[in-house]
Amino acid sequence: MRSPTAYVSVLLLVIMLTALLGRAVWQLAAFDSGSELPRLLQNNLAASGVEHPVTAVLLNFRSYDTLLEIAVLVIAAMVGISMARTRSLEDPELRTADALLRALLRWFVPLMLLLAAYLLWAGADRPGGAFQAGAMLAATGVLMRLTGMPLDFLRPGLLLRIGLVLGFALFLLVGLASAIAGEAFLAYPPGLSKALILSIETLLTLSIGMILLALFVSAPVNNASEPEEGEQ
Amino acid sequence: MIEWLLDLLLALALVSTAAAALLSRDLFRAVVVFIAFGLLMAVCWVRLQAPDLALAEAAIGAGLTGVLLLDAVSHFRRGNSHGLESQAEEEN
Amino acid sequence: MSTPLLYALTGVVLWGIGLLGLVGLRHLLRKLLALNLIGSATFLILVGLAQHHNGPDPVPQALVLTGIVVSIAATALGVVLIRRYFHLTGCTELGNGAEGSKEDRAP
Amino acid sequence: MSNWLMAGLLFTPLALATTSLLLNFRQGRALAWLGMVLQLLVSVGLRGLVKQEGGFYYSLAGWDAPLGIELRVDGLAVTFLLLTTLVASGCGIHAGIYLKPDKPWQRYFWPLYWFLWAGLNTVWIGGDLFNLYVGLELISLAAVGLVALGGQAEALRAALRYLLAALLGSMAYLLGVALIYGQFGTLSLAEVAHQVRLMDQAELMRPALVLMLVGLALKTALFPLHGWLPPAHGIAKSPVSALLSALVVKASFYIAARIWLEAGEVVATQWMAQLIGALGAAAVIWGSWLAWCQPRLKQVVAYSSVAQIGYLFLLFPLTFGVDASTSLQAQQGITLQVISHALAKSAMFLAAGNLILAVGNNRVDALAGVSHFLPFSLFSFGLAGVSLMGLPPSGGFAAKWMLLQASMASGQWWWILVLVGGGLLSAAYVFRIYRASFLERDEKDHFYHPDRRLEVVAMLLAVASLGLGLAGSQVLSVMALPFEEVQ
Repeated sequence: MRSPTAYVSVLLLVIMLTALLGRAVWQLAAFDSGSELPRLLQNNLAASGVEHPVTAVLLNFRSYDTLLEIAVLVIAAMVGISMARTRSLEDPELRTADALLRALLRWFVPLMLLLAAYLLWAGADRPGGAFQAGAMLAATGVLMRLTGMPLDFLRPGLLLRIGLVLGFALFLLVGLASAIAGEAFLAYPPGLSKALILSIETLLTLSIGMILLALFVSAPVNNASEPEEGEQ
Repeated sequence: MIEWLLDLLLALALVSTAAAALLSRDLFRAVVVFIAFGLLMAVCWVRLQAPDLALAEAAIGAGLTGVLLLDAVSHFRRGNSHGLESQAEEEN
Repeated sequence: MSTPLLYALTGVVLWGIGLLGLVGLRHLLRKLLALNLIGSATFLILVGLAQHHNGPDPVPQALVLTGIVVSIAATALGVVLIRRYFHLTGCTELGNGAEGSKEDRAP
Repeated sequence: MSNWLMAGLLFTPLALATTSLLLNFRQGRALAWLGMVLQLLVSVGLRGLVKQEGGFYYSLAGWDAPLGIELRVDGLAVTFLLLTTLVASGCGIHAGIYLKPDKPWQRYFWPLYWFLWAGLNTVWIGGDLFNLYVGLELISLAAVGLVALGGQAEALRAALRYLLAALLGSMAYLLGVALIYGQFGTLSLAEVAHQVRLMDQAELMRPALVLMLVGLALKTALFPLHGWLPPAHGIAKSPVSALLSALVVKASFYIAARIWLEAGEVVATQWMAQLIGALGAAAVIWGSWLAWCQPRLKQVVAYSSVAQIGYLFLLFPLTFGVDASTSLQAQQGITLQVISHALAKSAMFLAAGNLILAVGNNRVDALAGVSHFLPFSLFSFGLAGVSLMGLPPSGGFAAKWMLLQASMASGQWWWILVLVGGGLLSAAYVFRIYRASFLERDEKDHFYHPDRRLEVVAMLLAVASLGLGLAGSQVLSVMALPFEEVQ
């Protein structure tokens, strides 16, 4: 429907823009910024409560970003379950009859849960953390769902909604508590950083796993106009 | 030198999978290629000494995004094959 | 040319590809794919350019981790909307003709 | 004191979002009233604080920039916080009555509303480029969710267009941030502004500036990137449309303006400034013309937003390469324009919603006869229209008057044509609605009469936009509150 000339002109335009962008990156690469941020980060790492710098940035130095990012996730999950329609949780086409797969899964699921727990725990001093662990948790859930295991806790209802915001709520309360104690918003009291970061991460892992899984499970499967609600 | 060549190869692979993911006629294949792209990105992050990102990219970028998209694609197919009218019946 | 810079420049090329896809493709799921490519491209440039100067830098890495989570949220939201839209209308494209892709393209 | 106020400002909306997710629509509404009062107290308190002690940087989590995230609380930010409290409360009160609580998905309205509010607060006081990106995404996703809520096909289509445009805009912005981080090694806007003035190769920042401006212009729906706005704002529920038009598009504009005022003078060129101004001018003309052509009432109002957003972009040429007093005048004019448009447009959308509720139809020609039976809502619509046209004594007039003076002082007379022409065109589309509603049909009152409170909210906002012209100097005095540079 669109004419070939339009295609060609768009193509040329994008190539030109890409070239300009490439030139900009090239020029910036030749220019030394002399940033002192990495050094600053190293100097303050000890005070952050965790040894892994990425976790320190995410949950201490720039924790407000992370807080808002969880909010973004919660929004997506909310819109997702607001569109969820009744029978999505008992989709018969999803149930596998393969006995071998089911048997395999019996071993696989605990293993994956263990891996998620490891990732969470590792986050304090080496790569890993709440997001990776949460994603692992969600992946486990996806596998369970694909083999037709019941996931009743994902039924839209109060319980699901509490699960979605659990991590976020704890994060927020810690932020408020530190502000009331006279520190800045979201500042951890000295000495408690590590404990607080770990407990926030644990609940975040659960919530993130649940959010991602809810988004997968609640994807609309039919055109029913009234969504189901667990309780009214 | 050999490392640099590997990087170059990886960069080329990224670009070509990206192009293939968009150009592929079949949506299902496009998504599969996209998942491959996500995995290559994870390797990229390893090369950039960002293991956290590698983990996250493999789990979230490739894994979960891929599952979501694959699920959607298979759904479109089912919707197309046995039609929307059958679903209208289910409503009653 | 350093390794990070190579990846940053790869990111530039990926941006171009993603932008072309977003403008040129009609299927909504493909548009979403293209947006994800653009996201990955941006992250590559962010980390690559910073690490070209500083060596391994945890700050942009943390930013990208945030960015990845934001983009899965946006993608998942998009998929839910597309699926619901498909069920109601049977369409997987926006609007009719050029109307649908106006927002992506500067005339 | 500042600690308590900041905690209240950041905590309240997020906490309310979380809590209202666990409640149903009615309970959420009761909670929302509490939240509005809290936000009002906090923002008035912050104004008092800034007035007393001057603006300040607030380091979140106790880490100073560049390691941590800093927030910048100054007169302009406080102005926008107050505006948000006013307009969002109005829309929230209206929504509480307007939306039907029996639909199960309505329970998600309040959480989305509060997340949106949290994002807006973040943007007004944001001082960190990446944090602004996250704030923008929070706003966009909440807004998309609000548009899609209820899940009708048309709404979904509009929401999807909105989502794609918003994501592309954010990515362009983030790419700009990536380049800036590569160049300066910091994300603090103040630090970037400081460094770029000392640097001899300032033009290296130009690509980043262009990318950020383009991305933000897409999110603000500047012509010709406005295609996503009219469907989204036209199809959403009226209080949601009001919120989106009045506040959401302003958030991305606000960031663009802040970056421009900090770095534009050194980095940009006259050519760029004039181009952005010209696009704004085209938006004014084209948007007004399309508004005049629309068959549906809410589409008229939505296209009018496209036009009114155009005026905002006159900021760019009017602050580039001019002397300080002219630049300040332009900034004040634009601030007044933002405020008056926010008030007028929210009033207009809410009034339009009431009218649609009354006639049961979104078409302009269905309004015939409504003037007899719903004069109150129609009057609010008209008052808001007066402000959009820029007639005295409205806020729109005060804003345009200042922009007019700034154009003259900087010798850029061509913008005067836009200011006058845009006013005439907006008069045309407002009168078109009026003419349609004064047409006689039959003398029977076959209209549904909406709740009186719905009409009162719209009227209050309309009166506020009208009265802004009289109180312009007081409003601008908040913006001019002193800022104590800590660094």
